[in-house]
Amino acid sequence: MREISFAQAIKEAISEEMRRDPRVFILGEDVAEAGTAFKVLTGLVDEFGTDRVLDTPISEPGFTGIAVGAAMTGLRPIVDLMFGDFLTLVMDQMVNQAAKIHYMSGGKLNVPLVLRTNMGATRRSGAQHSQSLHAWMCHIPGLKVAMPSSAYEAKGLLKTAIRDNNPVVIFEDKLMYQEKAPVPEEEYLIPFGVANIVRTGRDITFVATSSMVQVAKQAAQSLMADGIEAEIIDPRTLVPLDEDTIVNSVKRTGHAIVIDEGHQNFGITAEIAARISQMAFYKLKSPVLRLGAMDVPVPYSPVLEDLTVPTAKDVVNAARAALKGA
Amino acid sequence: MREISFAQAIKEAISEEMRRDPRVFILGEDVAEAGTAFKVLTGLVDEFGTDRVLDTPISEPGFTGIAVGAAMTGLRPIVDLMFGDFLTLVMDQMVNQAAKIHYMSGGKLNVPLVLRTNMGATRRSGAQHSQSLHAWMCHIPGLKVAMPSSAYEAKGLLKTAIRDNNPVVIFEDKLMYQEKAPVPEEEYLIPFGVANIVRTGRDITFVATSSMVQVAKQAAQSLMADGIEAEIIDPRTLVPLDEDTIVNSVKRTGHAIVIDEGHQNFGITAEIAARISQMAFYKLKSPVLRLGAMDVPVPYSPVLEDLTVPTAKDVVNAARAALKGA
Amino acid sequence: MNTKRTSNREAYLQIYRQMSRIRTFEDNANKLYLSAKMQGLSHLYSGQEAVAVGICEALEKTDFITSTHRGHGHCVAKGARAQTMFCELLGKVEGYCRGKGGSMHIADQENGNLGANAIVGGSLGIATGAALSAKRLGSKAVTVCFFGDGALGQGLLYEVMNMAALWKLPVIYACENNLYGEYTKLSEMAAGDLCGRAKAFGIETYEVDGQDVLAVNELAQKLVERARRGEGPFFVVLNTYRFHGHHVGDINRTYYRSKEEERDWRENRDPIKNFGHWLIQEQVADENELKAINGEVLAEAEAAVEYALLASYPNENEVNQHVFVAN
Amino acid sequence: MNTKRTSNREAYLQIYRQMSRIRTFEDNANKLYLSAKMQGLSHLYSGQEAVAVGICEALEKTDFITSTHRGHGHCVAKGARAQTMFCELLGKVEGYCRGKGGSMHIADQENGNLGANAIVGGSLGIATGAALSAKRLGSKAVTVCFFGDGALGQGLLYEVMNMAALWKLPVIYACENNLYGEYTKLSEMAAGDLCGRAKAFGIETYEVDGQDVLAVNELAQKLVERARRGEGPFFVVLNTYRFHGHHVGDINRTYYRSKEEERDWRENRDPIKNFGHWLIQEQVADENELKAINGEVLAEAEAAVEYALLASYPNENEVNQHVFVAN
Ligand SMILES: Cc1ncc(C[n+]2csc(CCOP(=O)(O)OP(=O)(O)O)c2C)c(N)n1
Ligand SMILES: Cc1ncc(C[n+]2csc(CCOP(=O)(O)OP(=O)(O)O)c2C)c(N)n1
Ligand SMILES: [Mg+2]
Ligand SMILES: [Mg+2]
Repeated sequence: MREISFAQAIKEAISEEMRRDPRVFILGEDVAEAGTAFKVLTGLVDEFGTDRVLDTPISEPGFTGIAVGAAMTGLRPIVDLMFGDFLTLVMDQMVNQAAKIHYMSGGKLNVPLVLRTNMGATRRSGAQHSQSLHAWMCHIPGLKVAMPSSAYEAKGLLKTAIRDNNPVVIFEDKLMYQEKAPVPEEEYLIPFGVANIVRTGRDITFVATSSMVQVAKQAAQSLMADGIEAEIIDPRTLVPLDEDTIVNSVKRTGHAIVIDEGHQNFGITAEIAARISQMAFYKLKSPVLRLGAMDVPVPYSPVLEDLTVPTAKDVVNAARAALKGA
Repeated sequence: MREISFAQAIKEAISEEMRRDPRVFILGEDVAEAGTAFKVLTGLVDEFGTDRVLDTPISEPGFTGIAVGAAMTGLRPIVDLMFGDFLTLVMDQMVNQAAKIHYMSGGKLNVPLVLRTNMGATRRSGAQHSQSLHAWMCHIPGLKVAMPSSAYEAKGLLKTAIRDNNPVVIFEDKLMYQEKAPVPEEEYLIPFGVANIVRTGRDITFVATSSMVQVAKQAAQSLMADGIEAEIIDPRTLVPLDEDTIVNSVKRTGHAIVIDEGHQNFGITAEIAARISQMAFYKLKSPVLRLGAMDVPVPYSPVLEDLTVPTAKDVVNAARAALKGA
Repeated sequence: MNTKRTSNREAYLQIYRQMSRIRTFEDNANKLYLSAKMQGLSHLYSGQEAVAVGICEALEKTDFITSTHRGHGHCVAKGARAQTMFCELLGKVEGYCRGKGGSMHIADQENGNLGANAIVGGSLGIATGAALSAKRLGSKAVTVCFFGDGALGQGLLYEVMNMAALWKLPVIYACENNLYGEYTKLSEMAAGDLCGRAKAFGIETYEVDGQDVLAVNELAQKLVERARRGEGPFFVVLNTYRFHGHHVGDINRTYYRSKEEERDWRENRDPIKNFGHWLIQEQVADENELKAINGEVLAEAEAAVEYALLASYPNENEVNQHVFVAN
Repeated sequence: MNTKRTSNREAYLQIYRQMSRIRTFEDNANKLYLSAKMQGLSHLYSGQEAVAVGICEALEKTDFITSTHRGHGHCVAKGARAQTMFCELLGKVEGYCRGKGGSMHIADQENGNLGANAIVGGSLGIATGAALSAKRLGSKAVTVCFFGDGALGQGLLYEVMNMAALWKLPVIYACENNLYGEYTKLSEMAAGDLCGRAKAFGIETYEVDGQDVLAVNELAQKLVERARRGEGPFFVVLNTYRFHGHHVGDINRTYYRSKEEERDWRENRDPIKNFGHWLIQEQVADENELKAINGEVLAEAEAAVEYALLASYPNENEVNQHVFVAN
């Protein structure tokens, strides 16, 4: 199968959906001629023009609010939020408006909106350009949250998000944009709420999101030396969450580690670990372990920044601890 | 001991600290002559004047940002955010600025700021005036989070918050403002990170925050009929979190229920349940159960709104289930 | 002159009736609150009727409005039924939002009301986005964004006005200046010049007496028509006054505004009373016709309240419906 | 005339030296990036030196500034040492923020620099708050808030300008208009009139050639002095240009701005070159003196780079220090 980059996959998803549905358009800072700051959409404006690939001023609350209104009245906007750290600026539009309008209107109004943004540290971008804030969005009823872990997921999940009639937030790991993966030529969609069993194994379950799926894979690889077979599950969407697939795996393996790049405290590893601990209680042979980003603002200095994100080594050590505990 | 209301306790805390330290001041909408929308600060302006009890325009991001700058340069602001739902508007100032400045400056700059806001539903205020969004703040390194459960805690925690050299967010349950409780005349402070064992019991541990402490108490009361003795722990601050007191209690009782008024999914019950499940793993006799607010925008209709918040009955049923499970 | 009057007779009486509907709706809402039959917050529109009616009578059903926490008047003016509104205020399933929205979130999509909003300035983005849709879809719909003077404090306003101006969107920003935001005077909340805040973005601005329904309507007709032609956006300051407190519970107000000031506005600047006098003086209608209209309106409102009080609440299973729409 | 020149000789040469320091700092930062010795994002200030220096030379050490993602120039101009700055850019423990902040977060509290900010407009509130402190504490300190034309898109600006005007705060909003926000022309980002956006709040506004360091300095001296007397706030648009790309990685720029435009600014509107010519023409200094200054500055910068490259990184245990300050 052909291989394309995560960035290309995103551009393909958007191009295909924009061809399919004239109501779909994208707006944000430097999305048109510049093709976004990460050059993800280079050339998109040439096909669709500046009416549908709309450069905005540096006004995140404003253009997100405009997108909400456009979504309520017949368009299907994709909001491009350059850095996930800027979610701080659009929370009112996403949380008090977009997430609640369908419910508050008793089902009369819809907000078919996709917010594309990113996450991920170790890019030496400092504390305000390195956060992974998906836990916030997961906490809000009315928002769906997708976390693609490769070019394949990125394309399939984004296409599904664009066709969804609800507000969806999709987090792209900015360090994966150039990573290539096999992506079929033929059209496909990835349904929300269906986890992907990345790797099967009998001994321990790794639940990993986004770039942490790669980390989990490396860990599983090295654990084979100890004869440990890890099962890796990528939830792909956190809202809705495929609890059954996760819990059933842990019921088989009896051990679980949850790995995510958001801060560990009060982050999404807590929710997943709590659900596993409750639903697989009588099958668990060791405590569910959590590996999130260190609970510090992301430091600039490379030697410090690299310490803040879970590594394959951390996962291996956690797995050994869990299995020794058994 | 004399009894005063939650609102009076807050006003006393602020008055005492403003007398003690001329750098302390409060700003927000209608804090001066109006004494806040909830009439919590009635009369404060008469003692301290409009320089230190500062009415602002309806500009939450602006006055919170101004407070951050004031805190960096010698003042000690208390930001009055009228509804917790408006946190959506101040996230950048609190998260990208206040929470990170000390760390990003390598320890050179401090932000001694208190953000006072509220939480709590069943006031028939609709989806945008009823949220309990403390989980967001707990997720951010650099912010401390306090959750007073009575007038006594409100005064002691707020005084500690005002003296703290870090940004602190304190969530007041708006339905408790008129509730009275014994509060000593003498000055006292409540240290952060020290949970309060509200009630001792051998059979099951309830970890409850804010108004849910009352709910837990009612539940414990009715469970006595079944000869069940519940222990109730009020963490009082979620950041820092007194994990030891919680875990040690569960190690004794073997059963735990975590109760909070924030949305259950990806909320603070997840973090506390995950920690208990991990740290008390070998002593747990039943799965840790979680009771958070229903994962729906808060509906206006009274008959629906009352269904969204955990009740004593829910806690009783959960406790019976947990103990039957044993 | 007089010919015009008579030719417009229907329009004038419709304007009068709509203003009367709003006043009567609010009087009844207030009664419901004071008699503890209605819970929660209600922000009454009484006194500002000429703004909502003067503007909405210049709009088509297919045009959009966005509203505020003080939204009953906009909702009535855009064509909503009192009965369905009272059902919403009482949390009944027959309400515009099945009782799930309440006073601060009434939306009436059929009539183009995209909803009240409990976030001050919360609908500024929505209104501007609706205008973007109209332009992109070529629907010719115009959107009017109602907001209070207090919303001038929200930075969002300046962000969206800038984009509306850059993109020439068919939106009219209608700032209802009733002199107060909650319990604070506008002068303590807003520096400088209100219209200047829109002029800076190259937006054409107007100021009008919000108690003079004909002046408001005349301006609205002109601007709506021009916005339809693609000459928008526009910004209008409408000077008005709320007769009641900030919300139904705001009874003692003397610490922020004087009884004399309130009396002056109620007695001399009541938009309904004054328009009534004008109709009679211009011989468009006589005392009795107006009395009749008010009578009909009152009967309609009381029937609506009665119906709403007896109407049923949503089923408990609705509590987790409408979180997401099915695809 | 000439007497003034000579009497101000020291001040002029200091201005020249400071501008030269910034240019040289940025040239070396660029080298570090291109030679892969420095990671992350760096936004170079070259071309805008007259703005930072013209303003900061009018400030006392005890006055405050807030800075932006393009902050090296402000930092140098407010008195920072190149060595400590390079240490920060390279993530070394001797950096102004112990390597934890980086290029976009350098703060130099001793000299009143409250910090660069990676959020566009992120320091608007901070600067206004510093001005509130100065007023409340009676310190007489003035705060200058530097921000780019792109930050005009952030609603926060309008919120804080309103409060600064209401409360008469000693703050100067210095808008560096370099014609672009990232890869987009200001004309596509901003409708209407820039100064009007502050005038609307009753704020006195000025526009000045940001390439003419003496014009900037003269205006700055006047406004700083008036702000100190409590006559603030003020708003200034400084027209300038960035010589490099948006950040060090922005190499191919022709799709958003032409080579001709860049050449014109570099050749005809270089603030350092032009000020040098003026110094010579006015006989304040001769060619060789300026050469000497540039030589000293270069030596200083190269020594600083060398030192920073060899300096040590923070210990790993610093990673979770400074999350909270001890009470
Ligand atoms: C963002 C936000 N801040 C504060 C409030 C609380 N609040 C509700 S109405 C109001 C006053 C609004 O004044 P204005 O916009 O003039 O409308 P009016 O009530 O005068 O009609 C305030 C501060 C809110 N609902 N939303
Ligand atoms: C809130 C926010 N939005 C977007 C960005 C990404 N970004 C960084 S610099 C920049 C352009 C800023 O332009 P301007 O303010 O004119 O400063 P200049 O780069 O021209 O000096 C943008 C959009 C950001 N850092 N913060
Ligand atoms: Mg008002
Ligand atoms: Mg610029």
